[in-house]
Amino acid sequence: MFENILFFISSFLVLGGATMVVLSKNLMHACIFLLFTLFGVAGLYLTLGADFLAAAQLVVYAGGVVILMLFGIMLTGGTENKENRFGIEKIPGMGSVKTYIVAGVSILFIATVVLKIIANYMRHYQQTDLPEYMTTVERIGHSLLTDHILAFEISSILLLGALIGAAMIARPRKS
Amino acid sequence: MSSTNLDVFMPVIILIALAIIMFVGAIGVVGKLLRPHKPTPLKETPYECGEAPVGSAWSNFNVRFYVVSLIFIIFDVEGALMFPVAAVFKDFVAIGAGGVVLGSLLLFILILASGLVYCWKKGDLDWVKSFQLSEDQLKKLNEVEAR
Amino acid sequence: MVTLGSYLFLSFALFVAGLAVIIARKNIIAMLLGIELMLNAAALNFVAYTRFVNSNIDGHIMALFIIVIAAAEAAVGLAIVIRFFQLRESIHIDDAAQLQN
Amino acid sequence: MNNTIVSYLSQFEGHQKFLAVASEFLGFDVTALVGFVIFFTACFILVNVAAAIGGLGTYAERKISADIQMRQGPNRVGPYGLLQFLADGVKMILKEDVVPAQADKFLFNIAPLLALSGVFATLAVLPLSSGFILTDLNIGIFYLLGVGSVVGVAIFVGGYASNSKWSLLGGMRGASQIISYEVPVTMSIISIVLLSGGMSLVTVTESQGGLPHQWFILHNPFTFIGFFVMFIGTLAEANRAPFDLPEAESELVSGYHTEYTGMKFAFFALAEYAEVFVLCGIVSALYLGGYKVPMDLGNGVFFVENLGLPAVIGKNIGQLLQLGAFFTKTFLLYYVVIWIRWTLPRMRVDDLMTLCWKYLTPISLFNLIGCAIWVYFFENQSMWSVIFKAGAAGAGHH
Amino acid sequence: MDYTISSIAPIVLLPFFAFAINAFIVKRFTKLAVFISCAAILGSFGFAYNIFCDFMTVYSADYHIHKTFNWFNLSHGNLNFKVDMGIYIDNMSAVMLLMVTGAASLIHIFSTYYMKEDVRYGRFFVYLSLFTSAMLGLVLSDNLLSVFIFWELMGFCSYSLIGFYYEKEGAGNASIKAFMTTRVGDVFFLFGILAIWSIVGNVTFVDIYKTIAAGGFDGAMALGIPLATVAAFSIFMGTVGKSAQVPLQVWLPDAMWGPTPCSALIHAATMVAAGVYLSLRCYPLMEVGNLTTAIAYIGGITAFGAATIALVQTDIKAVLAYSTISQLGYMVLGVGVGSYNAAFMHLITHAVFKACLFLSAGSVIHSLHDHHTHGHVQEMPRMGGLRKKMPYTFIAMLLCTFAIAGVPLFSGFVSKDRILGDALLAAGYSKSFIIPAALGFGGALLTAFYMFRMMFLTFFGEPRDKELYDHTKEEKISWNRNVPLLILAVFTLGVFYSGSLTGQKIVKVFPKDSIEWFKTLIVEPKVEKFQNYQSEPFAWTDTRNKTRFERTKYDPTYGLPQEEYDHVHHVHLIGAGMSVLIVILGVGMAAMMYLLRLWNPGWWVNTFARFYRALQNKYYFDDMYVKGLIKKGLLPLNNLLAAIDMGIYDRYAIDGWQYVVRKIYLVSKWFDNIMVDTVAVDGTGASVRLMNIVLRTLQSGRVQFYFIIIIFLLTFSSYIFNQNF
Repeated sequence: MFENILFFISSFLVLGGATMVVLSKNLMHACIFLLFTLFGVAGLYLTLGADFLAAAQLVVYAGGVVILMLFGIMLTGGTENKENRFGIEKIPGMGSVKTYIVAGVSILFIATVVLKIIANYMRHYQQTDLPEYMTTVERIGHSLLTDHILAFEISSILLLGALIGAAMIARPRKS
Repeated sequence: MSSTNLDVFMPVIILIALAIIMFVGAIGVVGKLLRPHKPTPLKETPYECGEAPVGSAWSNFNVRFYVVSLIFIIFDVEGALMFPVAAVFKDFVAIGAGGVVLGSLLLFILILASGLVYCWKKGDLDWVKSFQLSEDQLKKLNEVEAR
Repeated sequence: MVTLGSYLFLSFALFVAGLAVIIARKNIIAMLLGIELMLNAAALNFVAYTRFVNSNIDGHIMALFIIVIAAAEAAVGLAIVIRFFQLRESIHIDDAAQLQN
Repeated sequence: MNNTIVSYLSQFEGHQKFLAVASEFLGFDVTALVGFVIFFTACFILVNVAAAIGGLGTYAERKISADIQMRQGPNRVGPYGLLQFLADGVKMILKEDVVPAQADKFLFNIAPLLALSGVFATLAVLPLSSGFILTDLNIGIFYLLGVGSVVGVAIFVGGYASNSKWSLLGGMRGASQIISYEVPVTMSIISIVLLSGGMSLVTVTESQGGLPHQWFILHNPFTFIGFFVMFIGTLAEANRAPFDLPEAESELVSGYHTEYTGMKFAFFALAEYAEVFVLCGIVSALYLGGYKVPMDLGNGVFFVENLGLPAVIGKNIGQLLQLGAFFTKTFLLYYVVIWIRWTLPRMRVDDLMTLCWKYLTPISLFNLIGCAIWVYFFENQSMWSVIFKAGAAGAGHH
Repeated sequence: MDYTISSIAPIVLLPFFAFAINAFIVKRFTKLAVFISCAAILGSFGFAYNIFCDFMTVYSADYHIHKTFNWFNLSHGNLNFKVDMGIYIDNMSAVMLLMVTGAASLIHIFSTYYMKEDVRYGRFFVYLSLFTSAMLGLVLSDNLLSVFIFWELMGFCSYSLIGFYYEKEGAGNASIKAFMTTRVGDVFFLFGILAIWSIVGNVTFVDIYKTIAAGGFDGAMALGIPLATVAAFSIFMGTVGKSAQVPLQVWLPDAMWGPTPCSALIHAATMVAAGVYLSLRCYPLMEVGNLTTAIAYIGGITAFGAATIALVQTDIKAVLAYSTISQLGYMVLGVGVGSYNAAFMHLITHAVFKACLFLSAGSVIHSLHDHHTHGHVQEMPRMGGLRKKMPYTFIAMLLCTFAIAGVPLFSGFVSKDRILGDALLAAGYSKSFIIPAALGFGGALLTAFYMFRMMFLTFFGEPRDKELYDHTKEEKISWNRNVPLLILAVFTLGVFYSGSLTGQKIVKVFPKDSIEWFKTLIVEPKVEKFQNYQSEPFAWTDTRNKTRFERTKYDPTYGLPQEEYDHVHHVHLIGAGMSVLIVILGVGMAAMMYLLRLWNPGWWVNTFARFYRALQNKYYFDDMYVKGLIKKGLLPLNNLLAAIDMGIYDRYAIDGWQYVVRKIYLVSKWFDNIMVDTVAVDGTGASVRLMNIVLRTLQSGRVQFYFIIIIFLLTFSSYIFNQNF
């Protein structure tokens, strides 16, 4: 019962949030709606029994990525004059009717194919008895230290690379 | 490994719902009935210590905020990866595989700490970059002061 | 009844929303938001399959690494955007079409 | 099995009987319904308690500051001015809700809500006692970090939406400060998780003892340093002095909530005070033994077996003792927080960042490595037992 | 001898670790880095030799080592979707390993001489180590996915090494050209992997063979084309890109901008051979896909066309580059006509003599130092008479020239003439193979001619640039200059590979059976053999029972009935006779023109001026790609496409249409002109041009446009490959 309620709340958040991310005219609003969507996805993780992932989603996205995005918007978005020295509008449009039409056509194209594949898959899919919800922290920990230890270590190198690279790119320069 | 019923997450939802109810109730329902509503243009200008505000506040910001949040997010992700490992560390020590786990954990931390060291060396962690004055500049400064 | 299909549909909806954002928007940061949506869709798929199809933990690990990569991607992507903005005072995607100058 | 307040209550016979009777009467299984009702009631009580604590926090703040500055403080409303916060609340709700004309209305309205729900959601895992914990999630601390970080977004959004320079500065500062100090806090928490072998707050608390030398703060030298790192970090995360830069009234008027009036302002304030309470509780649970009562009185076995009290009463007495222990420690920390605010001057923003990135973060990383090595070499014994054993071994040799 | 993973893995890991270490220390400790690289490859050679010895001891055509582990598994129900990774060594890979490590070792040693004075001496070895480990990884791979990974890694190394002298503009351009051209093939390759994955559910070679044997490819269609053909074609396009076949051959001559040792290793001996190696591994797939005729045509055209271009080149490395393309064409022709063993043998023999030729050319170039421009001289017209100055290089180069030209008793004769014999045989069975066979023989004539032209121009006659000649030092034998050359030159003798002259029994120089190890051990993969095949888990210990592999006996008739065999032998004998005649003819013509100076080459140039110009401009391929397409042709076309782009994307449909119609008129006019002009020399231009048009269109620089295309293609391919739901 609670699972279903949680699922519906979460999917409402996901669908509504994602729709608003697509449609909202204000980038700041889009970012906040993205936050809601991410909360929704965290809720969906909970319904799937992935408690650790749900929390990780909150920690990394709500705490990190969204704030990063907000900072990025603040660093680039707000300015008084609408044109820069190249004569281009500084605050880019959030899309026009034309681009939305292109997007819609692409989506229709993909939807016809992918939904067909999903439907086909679901037709052949037999739901078996689902296992009990198990806590995942210990299993993830064990898995990270045994099967996926290489990925664990490499991810640290990835993060190091991202840190150094991004810091180098974004570092304020004098000129 | 214990099995969980999802019901344990119910309080979270209830608490958030309560927060929303409280917010809406206090601002949208009760407050609306009780509080006055007499907007004037002056009241609705942003407060700037009595001066009339010039322009919008939404202007470009210093990139230092971004660099800080960038370093943060990397460490945040590191934390997210290290939590489950830390949680099972004791089990591994108990079965005698602690050495390997300790090694990999230390490697993980050290690799990321080297990123911190890099940023430190390059001055990304300095909020205000200190500029060393050259000797000529110091001389000029002293001359100016002497005058 | 919540089945695998519902999750697949939700994840597809997320993916499509991200796709729409990327195609329709001309703002690079907005496009980054779209990429986050798409990455989330992929992670959701992994976790859903873990729950419904085979219950080993690998899907969760995969989703965890997707989160890691999303964070790294956001960091580097935004750094590039900010640098680009410093150079060209614009974050319009079509301004980024030139390789030089 | 995860502890929740429902599972705690369901161990009593009365609960089972009530379930049986009610099910028979209503004709369907009421277990889920009763669980929901219990949860809802408990949440409602806890929220009100938190709100009261938040309100009383403002009162305590004024009273203590007055004490420190040799003033009277509020003393008109109620005995010793105790009801001042209620009067403030009434005043707040009667104030006009002013929204700046240029503000981003949607974000302006949603920011206090985000802050409030972020803080309230953290209450779910607050380990008041071993039984009276709303829910003991496996991912307790991690969940707390995640939900708590929403407050940072809320502060940023609130500052941005006001479209006022002061607010924006405050919001930017607040967000960057909160995220910066999350790094040392996270590292300290990870070192505690290493020691306790679990992220659930009950697990963490249970792996400590009731007496100070069994607490994690005195477990080994690294955790001793870690406690201070964590405490400083929580001060900064809650925007408390000396880290109250986002709302530095002498520079930024009132920081990110300059433009907020009435109840929205009240909710921001409530969120802040409640967050201080939650964070103090978490620090006490992580380092100061949380709800643990000396001599294991807390689990009630003593009362049931030695004093012959009925199980219901004995266990609940134990719970009340635990509750007392928890609140004592938490309020002590709360007092220290207020004390610090009125003692230390505010830091400069560059000093703040230097402290975080150049002192606390390296120290906390060092602590983490130290704890890991400690766990590996001393097999998780506390330093007292290590010293005692070394002494005993030395004595044995001679 | 018994060995485990721990004696296989170091083959790849040693060079890789050398790379990983050197990448960090190369700036400070250049000499140490060079030493580490050389030591690593020598160690790798030791391990490879070990394995080779083991395979020789067992001496069984079926002997193989296959260890896999499951990388990830997405199977559900009866749907099979997984990726296994592992090591697969059979006789072919064992020989290949020995060849790669051996050639690479010698080239490493030679590089310590050649690159000594270079500014980026150390960095060269870093790239070499990475490249070698990638190549060895490719040889050891048991599945297409890891082949693809190593393939790309090699592509990257090749890119870095071609652009090694990045301060020269030509080098930078050449590296980009090589990278982009091979990318075309790689995209096809990836597509092919997807196609195979969608049918087989796995990407290991063994699973592909099993599926073929079980008839899994029958009836699988995608858009009306058999999926097997799609897959085989896509994978063969990978070969075309990597092995520089028509029409993607343009990158290889430009790759000579790199240092000569890297040309020897990468663009002659190993990496380009990897494409052919892949085709050989996927040989059953090519058969199922009915692609052999097309392959034979491509191989024949490449072999002949590249040889004609080589006739007029004056740069010594360019001659060798075109001869490489030509010889690769022979290998592909061998794949096409079903001459599996001979194609692989030619791969090996070619690697040896071509590595030696390039190193010798490097040795020549390095000692010719122009004091005016302070650069090395590569132009043959300024050489001549160098025989006396550098006798050891001359000997090595002469032996290799004998080999490549197909002089009897040398390795090139043995391998190439078996391919030609098989081509002749195939032409006898089916008329469609007549043209490839003829092209092959024609190419052989030209090969003999241009190789001896090169020899005569370089080493014989009077020195044409007296000053240069006088400045050249006398060659003294040294361990890192001549020894590698001479070792390689020794292995150009045919006796190491086969005892016969025609590849058949009767004309036997060395009648001992055991000398036919190459033909005995390396046999075409028969898919039926793999049906009940089980791979072993990826473990560090070896659990195989080696005795179950019986020693294979040399079968003089190759399992054919006597009558048929007689026919085969007859045809091969004719082929061998023709080859010998052709060699004599070619060498004779070269001698007449360049040694004895009886015929004036200028007369030929004047008589066939138009053809000569076409040759000098490499059949206008580069012009087609660069000038004709981009500058002249694509500018109006580009406007048109931009207009289409804008019309779809930004403008209203009616304006766009008007624009389109106007531009179509321009395009058709342009098309007529160009077609009339160039069709005489180039038939394949049109298809190439079409491809380039597509590529050019995509280069609008608009990220979102790229994105839409990616998404559409992804959706399209998922639609195609999901037919089996």
